[in-house]
Amino acid sequence: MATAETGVQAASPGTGEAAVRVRDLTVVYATARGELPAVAHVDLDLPAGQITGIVGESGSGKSTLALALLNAVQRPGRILSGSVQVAGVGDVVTLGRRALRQARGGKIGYVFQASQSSLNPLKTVGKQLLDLGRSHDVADLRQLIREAKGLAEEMGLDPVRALGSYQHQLSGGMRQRVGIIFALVLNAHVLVLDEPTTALDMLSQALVLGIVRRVHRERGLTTVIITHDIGVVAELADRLAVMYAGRIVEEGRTEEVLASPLHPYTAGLIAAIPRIVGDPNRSRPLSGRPPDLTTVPPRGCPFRERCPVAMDVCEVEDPALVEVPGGRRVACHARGRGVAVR
Amino acid sequence: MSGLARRLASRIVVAVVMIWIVASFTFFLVRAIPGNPVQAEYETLVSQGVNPAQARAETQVIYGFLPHQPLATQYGHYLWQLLHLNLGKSISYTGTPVSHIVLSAAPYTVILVLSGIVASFAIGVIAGVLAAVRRSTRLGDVLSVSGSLLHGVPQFVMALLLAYLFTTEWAIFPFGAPYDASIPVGFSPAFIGSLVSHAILPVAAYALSSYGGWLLTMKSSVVSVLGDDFVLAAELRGIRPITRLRYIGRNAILPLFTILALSIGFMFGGSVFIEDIFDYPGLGQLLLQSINRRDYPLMSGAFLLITVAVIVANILADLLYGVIDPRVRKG
Amino acid sequence: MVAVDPLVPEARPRLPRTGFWSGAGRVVLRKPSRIFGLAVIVFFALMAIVGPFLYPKNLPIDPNAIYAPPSLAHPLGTDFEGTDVLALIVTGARYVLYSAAVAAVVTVVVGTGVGLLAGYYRGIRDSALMRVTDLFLTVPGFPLLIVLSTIWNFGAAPAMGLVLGLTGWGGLARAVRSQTLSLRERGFLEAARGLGLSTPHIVIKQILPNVAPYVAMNLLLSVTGAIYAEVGLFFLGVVPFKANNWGVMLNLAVFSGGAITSQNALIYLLSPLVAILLLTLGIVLFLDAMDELFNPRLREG
Amino acid sequence: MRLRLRHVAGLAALAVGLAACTGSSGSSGSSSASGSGSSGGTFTAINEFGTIHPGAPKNPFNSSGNYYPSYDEMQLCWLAYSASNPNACFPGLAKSWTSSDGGRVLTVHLQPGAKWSDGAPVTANDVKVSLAIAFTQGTAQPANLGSVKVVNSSTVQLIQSPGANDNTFASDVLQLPVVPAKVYGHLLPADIWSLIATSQYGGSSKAKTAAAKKASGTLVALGKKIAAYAPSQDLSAGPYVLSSLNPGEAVLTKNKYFYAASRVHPSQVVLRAYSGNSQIWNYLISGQLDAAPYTAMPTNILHKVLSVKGNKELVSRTFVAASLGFNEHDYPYNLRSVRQALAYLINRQAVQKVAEPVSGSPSKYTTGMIDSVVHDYLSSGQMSKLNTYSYSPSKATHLLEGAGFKKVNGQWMLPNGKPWTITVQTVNGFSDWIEASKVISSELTTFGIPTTAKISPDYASYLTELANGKYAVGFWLDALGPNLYTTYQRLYGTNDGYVVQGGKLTHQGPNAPAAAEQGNWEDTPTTYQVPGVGAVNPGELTFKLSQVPVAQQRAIVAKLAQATDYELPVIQLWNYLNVQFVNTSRWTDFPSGNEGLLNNQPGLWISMGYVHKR
Repeated sequence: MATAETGVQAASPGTGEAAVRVRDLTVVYATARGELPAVAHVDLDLPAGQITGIVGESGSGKSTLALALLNAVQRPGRILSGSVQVAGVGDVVTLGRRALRQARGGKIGYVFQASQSSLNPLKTVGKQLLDLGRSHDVADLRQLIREAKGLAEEMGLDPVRALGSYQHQLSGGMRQRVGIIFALVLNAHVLVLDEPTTALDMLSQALVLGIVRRVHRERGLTTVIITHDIGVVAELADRLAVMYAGRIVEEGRTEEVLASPLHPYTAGLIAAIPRIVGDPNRSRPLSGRPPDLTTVPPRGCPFRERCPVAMDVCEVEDPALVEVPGGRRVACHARGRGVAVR
Repeated sequence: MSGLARRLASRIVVAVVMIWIVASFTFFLVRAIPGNPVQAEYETLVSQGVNPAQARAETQVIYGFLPHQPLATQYGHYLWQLLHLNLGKSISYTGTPVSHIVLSAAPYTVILVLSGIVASFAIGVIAGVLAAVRRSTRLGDVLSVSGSLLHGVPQFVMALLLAYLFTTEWAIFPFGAPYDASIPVGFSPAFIGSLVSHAILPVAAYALSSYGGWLLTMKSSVVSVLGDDFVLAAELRGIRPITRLRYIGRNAILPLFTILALSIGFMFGGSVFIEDIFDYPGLGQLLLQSINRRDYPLMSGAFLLITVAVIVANILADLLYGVIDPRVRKG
Repeated sequence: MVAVDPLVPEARPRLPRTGFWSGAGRVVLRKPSRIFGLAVIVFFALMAIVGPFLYPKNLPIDPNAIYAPPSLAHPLGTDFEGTDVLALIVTGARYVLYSAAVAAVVTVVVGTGVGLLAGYYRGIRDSALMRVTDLFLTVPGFPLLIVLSTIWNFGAAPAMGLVLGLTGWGGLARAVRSQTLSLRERGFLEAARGLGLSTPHIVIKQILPNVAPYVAMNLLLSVTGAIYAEVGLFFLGVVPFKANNWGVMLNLAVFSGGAITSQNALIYLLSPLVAILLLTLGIVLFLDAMDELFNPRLREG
Repeated sequence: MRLRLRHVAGLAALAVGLAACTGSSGSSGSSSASGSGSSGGTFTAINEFGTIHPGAPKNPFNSSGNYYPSYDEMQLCWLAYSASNPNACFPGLAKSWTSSDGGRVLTVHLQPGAKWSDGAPVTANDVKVSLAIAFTQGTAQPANLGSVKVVNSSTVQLIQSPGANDNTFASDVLQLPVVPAKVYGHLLPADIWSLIATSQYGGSSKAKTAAAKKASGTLVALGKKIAAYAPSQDLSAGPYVLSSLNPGEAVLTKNKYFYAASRVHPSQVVLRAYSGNSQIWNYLISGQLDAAPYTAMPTNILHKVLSVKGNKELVSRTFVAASLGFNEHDYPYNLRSVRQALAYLINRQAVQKVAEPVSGSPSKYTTGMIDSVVHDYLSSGQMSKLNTYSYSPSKATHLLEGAGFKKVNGQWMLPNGKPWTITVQTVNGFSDWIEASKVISSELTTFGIPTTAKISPDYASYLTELANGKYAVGFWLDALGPNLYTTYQRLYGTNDGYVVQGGKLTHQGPNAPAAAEQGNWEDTPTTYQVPGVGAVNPGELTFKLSQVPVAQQRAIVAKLAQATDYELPVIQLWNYLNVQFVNTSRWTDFPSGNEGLLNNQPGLWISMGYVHKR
C-alpha cells in the first residue's frame, strides 16, 4: 500500500458495542427465473465509533447490503429475511413506514457516489436542505441552515455559495461534500458512504477521504464505506468485510486482513493491486469474471470457479462464515491451509 | 435573470424574422393564385338571382378593393402597413379591415386552444404520473392503453365522433355559436356558463386528441426520472413522499415543455378541423371560409395571425422552460 | 492512490452485425402484436398494389341502391351513388399509401440530409439550416397546406406526397442533427478525420449508418403523419381529388351523406375511418419491433 | 358541400331586382288571418347569409354587414317571384305605386304609419338618400333609375334615366334597400344628384363623356366609403331591430314602431348562422328551428328531419337548373348529333337521384327555362313538339353512327378513327355537380365513351378557365329567373359572345379578346335552323326579351325554347327545388302554398300577419 500508516483504528480498538447489528440478512431480486438472492444470510456487526469498509467487485451485493441497512432495497428486490438492528432505532426491517423515514437521514446518513447526482437538479442546495428539515419536522429551520453552513465551512466550502447553488454548478468534489452535509446535518450517528470517491480526481479523492475521516472522528460516528477500492479501505477503515456473490467471505481488522488474508479471494484482490513501488507487472489481476445474480451456482462455494485452491468439498458445500482466532471471520473450506497467493 | 432577458431578446429577433418570411410568403402566394375572384363573386351573385348588369356593378365595388400598383410597390406598402398592424381590407367583407376581422375571431381560437392544451396537459400529466408509478397494476395498464389508443386517433376523427355522439345522438351540448346571443355579454354566471357549455365539445376534442401524447410522454419521462439517483437519494434522506413526488413531477415534466411548443403549433393547425366540425367561429373557420370565398387578404391575414400566435406561444413555452429549468437559465 | 481499477468489468462486446435479418425476424415474432402489425402493413400494401386491378376503372353505380345496408353483394354497403364501399376502400388504398410513401421518402431524404449536414458542419451553416428548420417546425403545417392548396392543385398522389414531405421534415432534421452532434461529442468524427477520410465518406459511411435506425423508424412514423394530413385535406375538401381515396370518402360521407347526423351513411363513414385507424395501428405495433431491434437496451427487458 | 347552398339558396331572398311589379296587384298577400292569437315568444330561423361577423358594420351596403332583409332592413316592395305574372309584388315601405308616362315615371306612396325604430317617420327624403346611395353602389344604374323627385313627405317620384325603356324598371328600383337619411345622409356630398346626372351622360361629346367617367369614379369611391361605414346602432323600419349578435346567432327584438306592428306576433327573432349545410341539418334534427331556408340534403337526412316532432317540409320551385354545358369550339361537340346523342345517354332521373335527391327534380326539357315556366309560357301543342331526350342508348347509337362514329371493341371512335374520350369538368366543393359528373362518367363509360370527371380547385379558377375555353364539357347553372331576359342570357349572353354595348347587341367569337370578365366559351352558331320554326337568331331574340313589353315575350320565348331544345347548347339535368322546413310545434300558420312568400324570408311572412303562436 502506498500509505501504510493507518492510525485510525487506534481510536477505539476492539469495541464490543455494535451500533448496527445485521443478522441473517437475505435480500432477493425478482428475475425471470424467480427470486434470486443478492445478499445471502449476512451477519455483520458495525462497531460503534469505527469505520467499517465493505469491499467487493460489482455484483457482489455490497451496494444492496448498504441499501438494506436503511431498508431501502429497490424493486424488484426485497428483504426476504433477517434483521438490521440500529442503535437508537431498532430493527429497520420491521420498522413502520413513518419511523423508517425518520430514521433515514435522521439517524442514518447515506452518501452517494460522486458520479451520481444525488441532488434535485431543479432546486438549490439550500432549498433542498429546507425540504429535508421539513420532512424531519425540524422546528428551527434557520438553525438547520446554520448547521449546514457550519458543516460546509468545515469542509472547505463557501457556505453561502454552496447553499445557493444548483447541482450543475458544483464540481464532483463539491457535490460529494454537499452530500455529506445532507447526511450529517440532522446529526445522524450512522454514516453509510457508497463509493464515496469513485469518479473523483485524485485531489478530490484525498480531500473527501480526509473530510470523512475528520467528521467521523469529531462526531463519533459509526461509518460504513462501500467500495471496490481496497486502497480507500486501507487508508480509512478500522475493520474490513469482503463480499463475494452476496456473502461476506472474510471480515476482520483492516490491517490484519490486508496483512494476512485468509480467503483466497481476499488474497486475489490484494494481489491485483498495482504497486507504486516495485514492478507493476507483479500485480496479477484476478482471473475470470465475478458472478451475477443468475450465474451464482446454486450449490457449493460460489468462488470455486476462480479459486486457486478449490477442493472437492467446494463443489457441494457452501462454506459458512466462521470465527477464527484473532477476532476474524472467514468463509472458506481451505482456511488455515495457507493461502499461498503472495 | 439577465440570461433570461437575453434569451427573450434573441427569440424575439428570430420571431420577427420568421413573421417577415411568412408575411412575404403569403403576400407573393396570394398574387400567384390563379382564377379571378371578381368573376367568382359575379357568378355567385348571378346565381343568387341578381341580374347580370347589377351583379357586374356590384363586383366592381368589390374589385375596387384589389390593388393595382406594381408588385414591388405593393410589397413595400404591404410591409409598411403590416408594421402598423394593418393587414389590408377584406374582399368578402367589403372593405372591412382584415385586422379587425381576424382579431375578433382570434379570441375564440385562443380560448379553445388554450383550454384544450391546459386540460389535456393537466389530465395527461397526472394520468402519466399515475401510469408510471402504478405501471405494474391494472390501473397503470388501463391508463397506458387509453393513452396509446387516443394518441392514434387524428384530431378530426375525434371531433367527428364527439360531434356525432353529443350533438346528434345525445344532443346534450349546444353547438354552432360561441355563446347564447340573448344573454348579455359580461362577467355574469349565465354568460360564462353559456360560453363554457358551448366550448366544451371542441375543447374536449382538442384535449382528447392530445391527451394520449401527454400521457405517454409523461409516463416515459417519469419512469426515466424514477431511475434517477436523486430520487433514491431523496428517499434515503427520508424526504416526505409528497415532496419526493414534487421532485419527480417537476423533473419529469421538463422534457414536456419542449414538446409543448410543437404541440401548440399542432393545436392551432387543428383549429381548422375542430372549428369546422363544431362550427366554432375562430381563426381556423375564418381561414377556411376565406379560402372558399377566395378572399385573399383575409386568408393571408388569418394565416399570418395563426402563425404569429404559434410563434408567440413558442416563445412563452420557451421562457417557461427557462424559468423552470435553472440549467437553461444560466446557460 | 491507485490509478488503475482492476475490478471494473470489461466493456460489453458490440452486437454482431451478422444475421440482422434473422435477428429482425426473431424480434418481430416475439410478440403477437408485432406479427399483427406487420400483417396489417403487408395487407394494405398488397391492397394498394393489387386493389385497383380487381375492379373496373369506373366503379359501377346503382342509383337504386343508395346507401344500401351491408349485404352479401356489398359487404360494407354502398355510397351516395350505390357504389360498393368495399370496392372504394380497396381501390382507394393505392392513392393513400402511394402519396404517404412519397411523403415519407421526401421527409426522410430532406430531414436526414439537412440534419446530417447541420450536425456535421456546425457553425454558421448549422445555424442557417436550423433556422430554416425552425421555420418549418413553427409555421403550423395544416393551415400552411390549406393556403398552399390555393395556388397549387396538388391533388395527384405524387404531388400530394411531395407537399406533405416538403412541409413535414423539420422534426426529423432536428433529431438527426442532435444525433450527429452526439456522435461528434463521442469523438467519432475527429477519429474518422484523423484517419484521413473524406467528408462524403465520413457522412455517408460513418455517420449515416449510425443514425439509420432512427431514420428508419421515422420513415414509418411519417407515413402515419402523411396519411392523417392527406386524409384531413380531402376531408376538408380544400384539395380537389384526382382519384378515389379514403379522405374523399370521409368528406362525402359527412358533408353530403350526413353520416354524422343519421345512421344510414354511418358505415360509409366508418369504413374509411377503420381502414385508416387499422393501418396506423399496424404501423405503431410494428414500430415497437423496430424500436427493440435498433435499441438493444430494450432487448434485455 | 357548403358552396352549393350559398350558390342556390340565396335566390329565396337575396334578390335585389328581378321582374316587374306594377302597383295594381301590389297588395295581394296581406289579408291573412288578422291579429288573432297571442304575441310573444322567440322565432328561430337561419341567417341566409350564412356566417355572422359581429365586427362587420350594421350596414346593408356592406356585403358581410349585419343587416337582415325583411327583419330589420326594408325595401319599398318585395318581389313575388311569379314567372307568369312578373308584376306581382308584396308591398314593403311603399303602400302603393302608380306608373305614368309609359312606365317611365313611378309615383310611390309610402306606408302612412312607417316609422324608424326611434319613432321618427320614414320620409320621402329617406328614399331619395337611399337611392342616391344605390348609385354609389352601382345598383341603381342597372335599374335605369335617372332621378328622384320628392313630391311630399310621403310621396316620391322615381324617373327612368333619359332614353331608357326598361320593362322591369319598377321592380328593380322598388327592391333597393331604404336606409335612414339621418344616419347615411352625411356621407353624401351636397351635389350628389348633379354628380349622378353627370355620370349618366350617354351622348357623343368627348368632354361630357370624360366628365361622366370622372363622376362615375367619384361615385365608386363614395360607394367604398359608404360600404365600410359603421353606424353606431341599428335603425330599422322593419318589424324587428337588431339587439345583440355573436358569430353564431343574431337576436332581433320586435320594433314597436313598425307600421304593421300589430300583425307581428313573435316578440323576438333569433337568426342562426351556419357555415355548412350539415349545421342546418343538425339544427333541424334537434328541432330548434322554426324555419329553415333551402338546404341541400340527402334522403336519409330528409327522413330524419321530418321524423322530428313538428317539422314540416314546404316545397316551392326555384328558378335555377343545373346543366351540362358544351364548348362548341371543341370537336366533336360542335356536332348537334353528338350533343343530342349525349342527351339520350345521360339518364337524368339517375343523375338527379344521386346528385340532388331531395331538392331537385330531373329536367324534362332542355329549353333554357325550368320545366314549370315552360308550362306557363308554351302551349301544349308547342310542348308536344319538344324532344324530351328520354334515356335511349339505341337512339344515341343511331345518331352517332349517322355522324360517322364507330364502335370498335366496345369503344366509340371518332370519325377520324381516333378513340373518343370525354372529360367532364366540375368544381371542388360543389358536391352535387361532382356526384352528377360521376354518374354521367359511369353511364358514358358503360356505353363505350371513356369519361372521367375532373375537378377544378375552386369556382374562381373554374370560371376563368371556362371563359378561356379550357373545358369542352362542364357544369353550368342556367334557367335563372323568373326574369326571362336573365334566363336566356345564361345561354345566349356574354358567355356565348353576345355583349350589350351602348344599348346595342354585338357578338364576339371565341377567339376575340374576351369581354371584360367573360369569354365566349359556348360558341354556338349565331343562327339556328330549327325544324318547324325556321331560322332563329338566339342572341338577338334574347336581347329583345329585355326590350319588348311583357305581353310580347311569349312568342319570343316559344322560339327560343324550341331552338334550345333542338340544338342543345347545354343539357339541362335537374331543376333545383326550394325545399324549406318549418316547425309547427311552437308557431303555426305558415304561408304554405304561397310561392311568392316562400321565396321571401320569414320576416316578410311575419310582417304580413303569418306565424301565430300555437
